Amino acid sequence: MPQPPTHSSSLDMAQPEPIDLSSGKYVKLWQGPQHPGITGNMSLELTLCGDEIVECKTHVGYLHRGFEKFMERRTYIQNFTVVCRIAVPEPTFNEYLYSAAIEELAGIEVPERANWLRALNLEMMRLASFLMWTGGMSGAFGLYTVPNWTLTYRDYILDLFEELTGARIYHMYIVPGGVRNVLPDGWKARALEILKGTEKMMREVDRVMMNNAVFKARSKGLGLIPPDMVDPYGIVGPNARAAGFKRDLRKDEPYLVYDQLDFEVVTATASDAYERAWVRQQEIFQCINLIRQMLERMPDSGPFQAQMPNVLHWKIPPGETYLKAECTRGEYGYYVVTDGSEYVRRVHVRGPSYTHAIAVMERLAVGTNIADIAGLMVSLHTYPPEIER
Amino acid sequence: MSLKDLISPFFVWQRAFEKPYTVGLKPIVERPGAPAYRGFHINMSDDCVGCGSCFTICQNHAIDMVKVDGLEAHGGDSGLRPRFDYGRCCWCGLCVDICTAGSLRMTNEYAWFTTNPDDFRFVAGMENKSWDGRTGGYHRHPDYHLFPPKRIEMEMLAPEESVASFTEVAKGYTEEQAKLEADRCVECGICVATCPAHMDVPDYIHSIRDGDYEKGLQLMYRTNPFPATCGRICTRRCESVCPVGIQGEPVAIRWLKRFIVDQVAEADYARILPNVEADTGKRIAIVGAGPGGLSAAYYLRLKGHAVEVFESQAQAGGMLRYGVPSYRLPDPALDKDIEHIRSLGVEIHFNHSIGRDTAFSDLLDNYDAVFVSTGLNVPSQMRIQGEDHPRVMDGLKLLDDVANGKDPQIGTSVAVIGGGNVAMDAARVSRRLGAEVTVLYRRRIEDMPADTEEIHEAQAEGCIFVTQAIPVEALNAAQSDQVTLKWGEAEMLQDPKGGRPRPVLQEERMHLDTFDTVVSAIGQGSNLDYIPTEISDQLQIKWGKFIPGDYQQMVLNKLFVGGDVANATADAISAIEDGHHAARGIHRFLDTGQRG
Amino acid sequence: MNTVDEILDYAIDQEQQAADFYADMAKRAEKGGMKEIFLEFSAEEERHRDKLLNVKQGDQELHANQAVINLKISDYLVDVEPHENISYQDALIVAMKRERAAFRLYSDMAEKVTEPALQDVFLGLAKEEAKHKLFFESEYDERVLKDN
Amino acid sequence: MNSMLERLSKEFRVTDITERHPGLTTLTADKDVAETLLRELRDREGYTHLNFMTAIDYIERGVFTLVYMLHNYATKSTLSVHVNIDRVNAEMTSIHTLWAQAWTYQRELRELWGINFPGSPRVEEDFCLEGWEEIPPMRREFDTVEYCERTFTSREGRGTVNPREHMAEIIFPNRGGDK
Repeated sequence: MPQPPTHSSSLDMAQPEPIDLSSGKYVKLWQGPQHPGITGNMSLELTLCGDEIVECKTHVGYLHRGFEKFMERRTYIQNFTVVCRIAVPEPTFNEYLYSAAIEELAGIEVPERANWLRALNLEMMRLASFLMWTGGMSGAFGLYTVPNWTLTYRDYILDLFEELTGARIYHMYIVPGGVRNVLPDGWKARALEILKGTEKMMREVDRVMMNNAVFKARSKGLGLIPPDMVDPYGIVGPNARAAGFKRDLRKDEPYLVYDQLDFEVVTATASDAYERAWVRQQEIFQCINLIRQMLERMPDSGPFQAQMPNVLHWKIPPGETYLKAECTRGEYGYYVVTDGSEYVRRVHVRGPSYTHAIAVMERLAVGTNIADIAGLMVSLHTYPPEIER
Repeated sequence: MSLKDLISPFFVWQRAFEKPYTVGLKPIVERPGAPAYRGFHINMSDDCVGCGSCFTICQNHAIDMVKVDGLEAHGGDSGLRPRFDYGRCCWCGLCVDICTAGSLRMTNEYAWFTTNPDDFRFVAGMENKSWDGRTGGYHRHPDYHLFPPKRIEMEMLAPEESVASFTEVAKGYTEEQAKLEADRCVECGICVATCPAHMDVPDYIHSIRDGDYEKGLQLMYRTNPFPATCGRICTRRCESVCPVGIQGEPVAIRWLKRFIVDQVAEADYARILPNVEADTGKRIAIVGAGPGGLSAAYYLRLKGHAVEVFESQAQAGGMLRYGVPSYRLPDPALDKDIEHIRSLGVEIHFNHSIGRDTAFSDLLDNYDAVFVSTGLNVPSQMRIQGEDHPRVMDGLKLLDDVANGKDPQIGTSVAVIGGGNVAMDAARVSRRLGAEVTVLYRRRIEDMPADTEEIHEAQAEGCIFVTQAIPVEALNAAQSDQVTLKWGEAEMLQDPKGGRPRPVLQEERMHLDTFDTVVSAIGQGSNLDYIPTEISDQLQIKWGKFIPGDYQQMVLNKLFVGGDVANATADAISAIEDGHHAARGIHRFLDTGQRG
Repeated sequence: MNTVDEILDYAIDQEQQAADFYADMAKRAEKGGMKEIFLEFSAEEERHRDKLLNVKQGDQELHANQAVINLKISDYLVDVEPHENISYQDALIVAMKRERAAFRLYSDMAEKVTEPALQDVFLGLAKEEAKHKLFFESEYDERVLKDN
Repeated sequence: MNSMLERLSKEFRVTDITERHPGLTTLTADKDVAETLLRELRDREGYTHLNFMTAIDYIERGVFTLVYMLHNYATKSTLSVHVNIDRVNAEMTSIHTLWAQAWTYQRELRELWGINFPGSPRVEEDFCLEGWEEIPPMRREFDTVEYCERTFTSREGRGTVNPREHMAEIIFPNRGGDK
């Protein structure tokens, strides 16, 4: 654990020398809004001097659908179908946090079995999301074999989701009050089988990507995040853990059933793109392990939904809460304010990408080679829709 | 850079010898969705009741409720069906979860190709689709609910307690219970069409959720001036069609109605409820102060007409007073309703019998309109040998005696013949008078016309039910103060023409049982003898009942009829509606001279 | 009654008499609505008469072996005398009893005759009356025994 | 925790201190002391992590409530600092010097709520809207349905029938309560 950061140095906004485009020294280049190096739609307005980036400005809004606004017009139950769309590759965290916040404000106690099923879903989601990221990360460095492997296994996990929840991407499974369904017959066995395959595949990824001379050469030292940058920039999750911060909400402020599970927080020290990738690789194995633990220990019977009021005219007393969970990118949070009516007064969704993809990215990009900008971006693991909600 | 890191990536080549994931699967086979996949919608149109809950819950207005060829609105079914717009649907399945009838589900079909985008707007279950008949797909898990399927239990006196007195059995909801129960309503309004009085059920239930009981009372009085009464003894047809009851228990509409009335003091009625309009100078005579007559009186009086009610008995209420025992409908509740009607200036002439004290034709001559609601007060006779035995009495007389505080002297063993509400009342009253009670009924329990709740309570209170038992003769018993009933067992025979099965006596299986009293409660008929033949000859009367035209009007313009004597359902709420509708007709007739 | 035609003539006459009886009751009935009921009964009997006329002309056949349900309701009811102020319950009892009597008559006759052709006619007539009795008994079952 | 809250209420006149759940406390601070309070919380009390900042529009009270969510990793406690500011000419001191990510939030608040943060870098730039000419859309008076109906055409052939009204029309046209 590094010393508490000092705030002086890191707070300076990136202040590049004044850029005179007419000098002919610079080139403006737009990366995105459609670009495989950006997981989602977002653009980077880059100013280059030669191969080197001297200024990076981010532009978001391509995915702005005004979720927070129109959640104020929909009933509590209707909103649960909306929130999953705020982070496409990881909808489950939205479902869980929204439901948990509503439950806290409405005073609903969720049955134990639902908590296990929720945690199981969250870990499966983490696994699927990390697999997709692994593909993206290796692809950004020109390794196109790994994405084929990881996306295949991600699809197997989506098969499991499809069986359990009825959908592959927008599961809409975790609902205020509990979950919508229980594990189908034979599901556990199939899940274990797929986990086994995923684990084997990930060991191969370890050899092909993490121990690849090209990958190492290009990612080591790239996008260095000094520890004293972490708090001022609100950096969380693997990005912070790779900088030596042993912070994981599952461990620090356990929710659902995480206090009953056995795992260690993964940390690294070099805090570059390679270490961030390494932390995520370790967390994939950790995730598989957690799912196995849960499959073994979760109850097979009992209620999975709390006694619910009639959701068609569900009123929740005035209150506010902020709940958070550790998603693949770190602290994901839902701030919910109710005013006693049938509609939520305010929802604010705190996604880690909000700072990772804008303030952090704009700073780290400066001085980076144009060829590595995609790798840098992916190494921060960002999802644009959670920025603009 | 280590050598290992250079070689390691070549590990990829190992995969070249593995079985590929995707290629090689030829011909390409369609992969079906998972068994619980949320694919295209399917609606079992015969089960759907068109309640529109799917429409209400849809977060993206992807559903319209639309009229469909060949489906008509009728009791318990709006005749509307959901039409899906797949341009807006997000396949969340909330419509499936909320579906009250359980008719809506999703199939695991997920591929649909068409050249016309308008095809993607379709009425599920009413148009042929390639996924019709698919069994897989998303459906609501039976343990997963978006509204509480079970109703809030009404607290009742324990049978051993209830049988010992005439105290009201149902204790009424507490505010907390009422709010929880009111919460279960999905506000579809299907019940409104079935309620004979078309009460604004969803609206007054809504007022309970808002805690605005005065508004609730106002809403109820729009269609029913007997809410305290109906909140206790209504036949509640509404509950039989409540969509919430299809997969769970219907909303306890009756108890909620009672709850609202119980929250408002009678003294506040005048402030809350509408007042009488300006005097019109018209006079209206009403025959019979039962629910029908008084309902007409209330709505006519509100319009400013002078109303006089003629009642042959000493108190108002008709069957509610003399036919319904006080453990179901205590007098104070009935009085609360009646007193408000009287407080508006409705005049009631008690112990005044039309035909005896005033000629029927005088009413027609002296009033601007006459409303007749004289009910069914003549007990049907069994017409078996020995029916005139002194220990055989009819159920109405028993209830009447008890209501008037007379001891009917039934002894300690009583047989009640019949399966209607009067029979159940007679049986339960007899239990309260200390008798062992046997109920004999020609058919089966499920054929009994009595309210199921009453049947269950009678059973709980210790009444013994002997079904498929047909009485054939009443004989003198060994003791002069007893009677021996000869009855035979019956077999149920399916009527080839349909209808309920009919019992057929089995002569070889006859029984003789001796009782202190046999109470016959097999039904009631009307007595229209007060109408002189020259008038009745002009009227449409069948099976002892009036056949009214629109607005309850008879061929004689001035004469309007309603209640048990003019409808087939013969319950309080229908009488109330007849009275209300006749009042509407009379007002219209007096106002414009128009016939219905 | 020795020929089929003679028997049918008798039966047709009986139905006509019944129709006349109800028509007469309709004229005399004092209770509101009873007129229409007796007129309906009368019309019902006229339908029976017309059916027998058709049988006689060979347009329709009687079926001696058809199964007719016997609800046995009228068997255990007391006799009722028709009168001006008769109630609809009693009117139905009168009708049921009349049909029952006719059924018994034809059944007895069927037992007495030996000629199979005649026996068939009587049995067929008995079945017809049984059907009429069922009609009235069903009415009684539905309207009078509503709560029972 | 309690001693800290006591001190804050004394020194910074913070009010409405409410524990929402173990680990989450909300409090309200005056606009003029807010920046100092936040700095104090960060530097002296260990609330080094700004989870997010956002606003709630209390149009009925004429204020925006700015919400600063701060977290202390050591004590695992979260403070939600509320600051009410006037809805008219809404303006607030920028905290981009306290947290390097704050300028993004302030840019968003400026665009979607119309709250200005003078001195905040690039606060005038578009955030997620481009060419937006309506009032800031997160304000309560911005009616999304009205905007959609005005801006877009809906698909033809849609239209729903209310079951209750439909049944009333077909089954009991002249009955029920007076209309």
